[in-house]
Amino acid sequence: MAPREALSTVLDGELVGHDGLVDRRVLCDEDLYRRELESVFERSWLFLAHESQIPNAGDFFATTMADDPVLVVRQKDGSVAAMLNSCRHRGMRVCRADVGNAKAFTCTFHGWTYDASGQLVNVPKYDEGYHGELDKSKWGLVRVPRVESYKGLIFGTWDEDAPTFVDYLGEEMCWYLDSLVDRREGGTEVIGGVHRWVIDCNWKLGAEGFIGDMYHSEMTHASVGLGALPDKGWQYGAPRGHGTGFFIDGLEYWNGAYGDEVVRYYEEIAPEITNRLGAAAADLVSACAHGGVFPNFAYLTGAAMTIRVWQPRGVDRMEVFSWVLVDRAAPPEIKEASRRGMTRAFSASGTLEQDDGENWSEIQRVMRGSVARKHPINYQMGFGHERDDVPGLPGTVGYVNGDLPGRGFYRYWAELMRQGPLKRANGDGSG
Amino acid sequence: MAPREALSTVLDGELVGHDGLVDRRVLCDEDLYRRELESVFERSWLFLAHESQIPNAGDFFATTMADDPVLVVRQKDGSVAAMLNSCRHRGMRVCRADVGNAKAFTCTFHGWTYDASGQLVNVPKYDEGYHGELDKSKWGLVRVPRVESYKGLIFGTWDEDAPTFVDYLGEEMCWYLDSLVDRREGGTEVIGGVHRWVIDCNWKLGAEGFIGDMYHSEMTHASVGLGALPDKGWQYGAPRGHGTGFFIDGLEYWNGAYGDEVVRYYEEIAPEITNRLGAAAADLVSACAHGGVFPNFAYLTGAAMTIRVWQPRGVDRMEVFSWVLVDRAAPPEIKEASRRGMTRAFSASGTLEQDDGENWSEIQRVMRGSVARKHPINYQMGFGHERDDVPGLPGTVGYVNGDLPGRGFYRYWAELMRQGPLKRANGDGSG
Amino acid sequence: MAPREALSTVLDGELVGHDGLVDRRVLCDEDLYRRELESVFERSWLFLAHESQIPNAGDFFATTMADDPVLVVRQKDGSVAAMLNSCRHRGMRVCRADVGNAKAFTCTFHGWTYDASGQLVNVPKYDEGYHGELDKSKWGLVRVPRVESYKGLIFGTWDEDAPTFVDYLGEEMCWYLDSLVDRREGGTEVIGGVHRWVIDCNWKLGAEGFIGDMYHSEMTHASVGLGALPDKGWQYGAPRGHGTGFFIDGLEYWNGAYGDEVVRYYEEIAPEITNRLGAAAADLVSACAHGGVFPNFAYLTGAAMTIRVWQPRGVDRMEVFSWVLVDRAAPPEIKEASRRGMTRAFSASGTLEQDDGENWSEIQRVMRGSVARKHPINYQMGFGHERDDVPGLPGTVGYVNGDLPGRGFYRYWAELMRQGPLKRANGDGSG
Amino acid sequence: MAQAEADTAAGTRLRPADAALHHEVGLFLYHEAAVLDAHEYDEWLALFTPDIDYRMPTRYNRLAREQGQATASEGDLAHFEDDLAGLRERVDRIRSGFAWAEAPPSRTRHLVTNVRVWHGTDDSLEVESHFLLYRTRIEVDVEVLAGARHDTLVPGGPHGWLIRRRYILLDQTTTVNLSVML
Amino acid sequence: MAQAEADTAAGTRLRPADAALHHEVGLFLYHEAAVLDAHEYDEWLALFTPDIDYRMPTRYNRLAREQGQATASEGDLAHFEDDLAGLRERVDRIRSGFAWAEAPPSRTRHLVTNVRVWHGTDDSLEVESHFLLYRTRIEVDVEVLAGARHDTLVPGGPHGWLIRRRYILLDQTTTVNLSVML
Amino acid sequence: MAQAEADTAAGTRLRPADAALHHEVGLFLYHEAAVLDAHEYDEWLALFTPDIDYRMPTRYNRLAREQGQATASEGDLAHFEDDLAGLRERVDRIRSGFAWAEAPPSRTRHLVTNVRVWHGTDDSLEVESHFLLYRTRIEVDVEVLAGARHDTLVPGGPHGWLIRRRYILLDQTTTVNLSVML
Ligand code: FES
Ligand code: FES
Ligand code: FES
Ligand SMILES: [Fe+3]
Ligand SMILES: [Fe+3]
Ligand SMILES: [Fe+3]
Repeated sequence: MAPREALSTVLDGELVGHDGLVDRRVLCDEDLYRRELESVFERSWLFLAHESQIPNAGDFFATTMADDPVLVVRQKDGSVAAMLNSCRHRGMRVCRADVGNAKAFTCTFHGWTYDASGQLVNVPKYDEGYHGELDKSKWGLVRVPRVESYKGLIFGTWDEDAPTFVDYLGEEMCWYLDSLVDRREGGTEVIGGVHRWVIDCNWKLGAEGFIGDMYHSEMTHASVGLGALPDKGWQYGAPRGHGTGFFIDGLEYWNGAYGDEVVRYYEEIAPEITNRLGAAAADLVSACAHGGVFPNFAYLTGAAMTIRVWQPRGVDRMEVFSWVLVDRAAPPEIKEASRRGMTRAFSASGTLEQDDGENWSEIQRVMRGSVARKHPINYQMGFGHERDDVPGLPGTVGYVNGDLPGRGFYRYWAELMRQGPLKRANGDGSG
Repeated sequence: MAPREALSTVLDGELVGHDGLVDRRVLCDEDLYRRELESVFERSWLFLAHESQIPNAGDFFATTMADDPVLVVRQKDGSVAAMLNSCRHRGMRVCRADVGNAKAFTCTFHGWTYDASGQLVNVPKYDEGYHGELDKSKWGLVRVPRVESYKGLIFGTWDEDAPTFVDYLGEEMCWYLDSLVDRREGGTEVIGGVHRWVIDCNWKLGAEGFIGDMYHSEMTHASVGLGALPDKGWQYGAPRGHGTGFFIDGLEYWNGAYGDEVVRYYEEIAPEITNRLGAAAADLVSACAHGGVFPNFAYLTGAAMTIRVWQPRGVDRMEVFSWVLVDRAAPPEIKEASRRGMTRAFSASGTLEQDDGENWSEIQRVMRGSVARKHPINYQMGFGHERDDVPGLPGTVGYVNGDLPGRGFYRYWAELMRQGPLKRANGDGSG
Repeated sequence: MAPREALSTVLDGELVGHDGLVDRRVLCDEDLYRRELESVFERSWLFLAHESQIPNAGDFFATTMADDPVLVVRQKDGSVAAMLNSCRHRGMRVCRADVGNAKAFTCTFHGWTYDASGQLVNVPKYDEGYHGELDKSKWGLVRVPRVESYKGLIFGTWDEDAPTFVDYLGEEMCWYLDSLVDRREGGTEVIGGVHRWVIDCNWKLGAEGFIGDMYHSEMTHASVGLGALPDKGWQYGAPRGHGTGFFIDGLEYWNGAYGDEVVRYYEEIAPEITNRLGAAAADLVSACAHGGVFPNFAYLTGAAMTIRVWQPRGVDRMEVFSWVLVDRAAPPEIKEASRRGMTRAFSASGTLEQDDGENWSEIQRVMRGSVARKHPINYQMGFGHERDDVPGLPGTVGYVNGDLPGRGFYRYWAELMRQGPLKRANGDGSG
Repeated sequence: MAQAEADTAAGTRLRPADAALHHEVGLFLYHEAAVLDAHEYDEWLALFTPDIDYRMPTRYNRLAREQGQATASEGDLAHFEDDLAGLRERVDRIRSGFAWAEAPPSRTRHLVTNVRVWHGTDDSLEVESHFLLYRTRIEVDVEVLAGARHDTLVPGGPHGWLIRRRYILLDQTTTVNLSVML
Repeated sequence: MAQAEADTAAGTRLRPADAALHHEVGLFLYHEAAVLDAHEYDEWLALFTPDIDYRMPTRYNRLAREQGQATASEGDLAHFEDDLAGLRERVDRIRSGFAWAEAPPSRTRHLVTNVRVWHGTDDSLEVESHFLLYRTRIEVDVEVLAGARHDTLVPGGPHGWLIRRRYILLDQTTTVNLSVML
Repeated sequence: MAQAEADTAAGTRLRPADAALHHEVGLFLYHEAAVLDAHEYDEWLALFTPDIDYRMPTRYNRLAREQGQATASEGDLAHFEDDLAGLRERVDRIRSGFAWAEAPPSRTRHLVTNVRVWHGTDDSLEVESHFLLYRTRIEVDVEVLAGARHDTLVPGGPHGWLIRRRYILLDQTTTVNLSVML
């Protein structure tokens, strides 16, 4: 990017072209990054936590929405509240633990205390210092105005006028996502703990990868001896940038990855899936499906499941939060097999994960100069070959090895970037 | 901040409101930081060193004015000169020692040599290379144009048209500052050495904290068992952003902190203080007083004393230079008690210091994203309850737990930011 | 620099004055750095490798042009091709080795494969995924459009309309450079391996230093006991910013540095040099000559020779790639003496090298604040004393201790900066 | 005290080994570090018993009163939790030539310090040590990981001992790509 | 030679301890590191004599000819200068639950190397060692401090020795928050 | 296996030294580190034989199949390749007062770990160790270098042994200013 090239000039150009080309500056330009924090992340539904992480009143999980620290807290009435983890007085982080249980959060700087819902309940020297004039009801922690739970997945958004989460997903994506969270009676739960690690790359490399890139599997993961992957499968891209892709008819592929028992488990639950979601969903689950909800939630479903968030940490760094997901109704040994299998494959030490990270971080590094970043990257695979007539599959789909969801991801991203930040009253004391 | 939002737009807005709210971007915006180096630091009086650090001709102390390296050198005539520690030839740092004694400074790159006053006295190849044409009198080290010593404290400013240091302080603040530097005959001296450490936070968190924040003491320093602090006290804020705050009637509080001997010492010198500065000053000194001179000089007075500078090192980092100050006339055992006590409490390993740093650095870290930084911080404590009728105390004061000096600090800061950089001839060879 | 001061305002000003003063912002301003990547580096001939590094077909050397990764590959027909080391699909670095031999480069992300000339030769799922519609001939690696070899030195440029390398050098500079690469029949070769290290300074400090700064030698390198250097010598500056400087009559000086044998070697080859390049060249080579080709190639010639590149790695960091060069016709013991001598003196552990780095990195560090960078640096040495009548020496020259080449370097740099980036079709798929 | 700390401190109630055994165990651990740093993975695998239990739990920042849960328990997520087949799979992977995260390989240096040895309940030894893993790769990147290891050794193998259990207490909560062994 | 360097090198004129004693002292220092890293502060305090002199002076960049003053002398500012009451105060503070700089606590790892032991003038031992203190906390922050320690040990305590004097020569001039013990 | 790795692993075919010798050699290396960190260069030079061969080759990222060439061979460029005169020249330079890169001096700390000793073919010893070199200077800059050293010791000198050959395998390919000794 030419230095100080006005942002508007850049945005008027074709950052994301109709020809399937994407300007590499979307991955490495600092100004675009600052703008996407506001235009993309503040307007979107962001994953916060899984319900099973915080079962009891006072249970909290500290996460971030993009790079803003947020506390997700189970309330006494069983609901979930999310709030900015920053004291309204001088801005101190009110809770520095990753996870725990607390009745209240007392700021360590001057001692303002907030209850589990974020209400300001105690202010030292309230009478002598503030002369009783501070309106405590206006100085509670900044609440995330909209929080919704979708079958165990808790999402929140800063945009008070956002559509409901289900509308945001769209009916089609709901169906695809259900193959992750609603395939069995009782839904899902996460194994205890979170895998967290950093990768020196832009968050979109992870996000778009899980939304739309099955194509990399054979080459990137050649080391684990997957051999030739199934050659049948589909991918779907939603209007709001979500997407998924999956093989069909790839069950035997799991023997190698997780052993016989998960294959047997799948065979046992296939009728239940068919019953709940239709035969197409059972097909989809039978082999590995990748997917993601725009902008930065991702998942894998199939014999074993994981959910994760790509947390932006600057234009060239992300932090991954990753969980292992299991059917609540699965027998203990299947949960255990999932736990060990996903840890081996998809954690920081994961035998598949490592090589994704290597590719993403080197893509990032290559753009330090001025020439490479001028050459757009290619999302043309399968362009013009979309179909909407595949039996059982909602929406417009394409061949599993394709860029259909990737194009959709970047198109929607570009649309939000052009719309710009939320209009919002700024600087008032009302939270 | 929206990317590339023009600085002028930001400055026209209410970074520092009349309602006691302060925009958090003043702490984390890179452009505001670059501007404050020029608009705030280049226009203000900055602390350089204590006279007792450099008693003999040729003694030097290497410090920074904001983030520019400066040498403070005792001259043969006993005066103090300060100069940019950067060779006029190609810019090399001419002295890389922290402290020492030197007759001259020879640049290690090409050997230009400057005397202790900064005059260029030797240029290798002057005849063959420069043909004797370089006007050495114009290429001395860049002198800090104004240097003044106030009762042992040496300050300098880049602004040739600045008011005198005493006028800059104002009559009222002089009186408060005298409780640090003029409480006994003979004035003060520093213990040998400097504590230096870095904290990953904006310098204003330290500066405003020492100028106006007594309020944090009970909570932040709860670990050292201070118990309930005195409930009487005042704070003062000067028009140019200086400020101080202090308990009165808190003498017994010192027993815990420094032991009986410093309490006895204080009782012994109280009459002298009263005699020199008035009974109010003796009261002030009897318990801990915090204070600071705008922008980045700070001190504590009371039974034990420290002076320090918050050196900016980027928008999100500062380096603290901290000294232990003692009355020159104090007996050796009191000086020793001060040295050990202040080291234990207020150095990098200090039992009080550590927790200040934790709060400040977490405030900084919380602002990495885009949401938290949009919510202003609160300086409303005691707003509208200022008084100017407290016997013995000059100026407008408020209750010790309050934000009066903090509001003044930010108001004056904002005024300088609006005024912008010094107009100055640039690029001439005249230094 | 005032924050957000428009780049155009800066460029209209006198960054590089006609009075021999240079604005220090050219060394530390981030925006100027981003602009110089495009305006200076993309328009100039940049050193890639020495022919002797890649003798056989498939031999490759991975380097950078400025901060863009480039592969330099020996082709089957003996020619040399250079190409951006970044996959055209999603941008992955296609080769992560520093050096080696390869028939093809297979991208580790999705498996696109390029042959040694950069042609895209294999695309997985070409039929199923791309429906055979991707035009492979348009998606080869981005080739450096112009690559030329000058007596063993391989240079490349991104500017298709650039003059030939010889025209870029100019006739005069060719003659000076020949004292490095053409002093003996058979030309030169490099010793195996590359010294690579980083210095935290702007690349121009290295570049201008080797192009024009003999003046620093006595002071900077005082530790190695060079004693007084010869006092006769010249320096030359080319219109396009290249330059060189050298002593004459300094042969005995080599005894100390490399021992008798290199002196004897020089005496033996002096007639050959005279014969090939003239007596003046033999004089030049007899003592140490420094030199550089704009922007970032540098060399030393004389008894021992080195070539190097100052690779920019951000505004305040460079990575040095350095080779030891020898006459191909030199006897083995002279090659060995060169290898050991240059390693001792001019590698990361080099007894001369280290002190250059100390000066350059401290010059950089001093500019962190706002004041030092406002004071221009001085290139006035020998201003107005240029001559063009020195027998045997082409072009306008000056006394060896002077700033003639430095002024030329910065003048040409400023001219390119004003011209701005190459106009170039951007974002097309044609590479 | 947290489970993990209890675990690593367990040895303190056991009978300390003598100087000779400390020396022997030190050499064994240095040998292990050397083969690992030289990428001699067959040698490395040969240092474990067939029933090796190799694990490195995740860790968390917790409230003061919840420090006992700052290290993940069994059944929660771990960074490593391998049996011998699992370790061999990692090694085979690296040697496949397709493990891109290690191609070109990291240059690692395992610094093993603070070695303490106790006799276990049988003829085994309980060994605690601190480690620092220095790792550089490709360009100028350097990562430094640190932590403690609690190994259980049993007699056997050409070097006198085999590792039956390795419990690694990494000091980080958030890590980088863990493509190397500790 | 600077006071500090003289100090740390003092032992070299003393009679070296034998291998057995080196082994014993090594274990003692490793034990200390282990309890410190496990935040077992009572155990840690029990390793010092009642008259412990625990100090870490400040250091400076000085001119070549003033290298003798590069480490602060007694009477100048120190980073630490504690007696037993002082150390106990630090420990009590950390355990108060209100020491925010250590809540949540740093995860530290003391790597103790280069241990050398000499007999003192009485039955004491003079011990030199190098250390690296690795510390991570909250997010991905890592700090690495290094330096040398000169300890004087005297017989006593359940571990055979007690520390009577600890002189720490930290390598940094400018530090970070020193909320941990070295 | 690469030349360099072969080189550093060479000792493994030799007869291991006993515990006493390991102890002795450890002390010798710690002494060396101490004098180096204290800038006592005469002491340091006295630890080498007159025919010392001191070298540290450059290293490269290579393709998987070319790992054998990842460390430079003799005749290629090295970071250090000094004889005694060369080392003395470096020392004299630093002490000249004009070695700006070391004025003011780096504060270094050599941490020597993983020491293993074998008997050589004559009365020499082959010694492998890992090192971490911590270095800070002027401001808050810290650099950490790591690697392995393969030393050949021969009997002699006041400390019992002299270094006849030092082969340093630094882990970095791209370095910083190497103005310190390893
Ligand atoms: S910042 Fe939280 S109470 Fe003041
Ligand atoms: S930079 Fe100081 S003499 Fe040249
Ligand atoms: S990025 Fe190279 S094949 Fe996809
Ligand atoms: Fe993948
Ligand atoms: Fe405080
Ligand atoms: Fe030089």
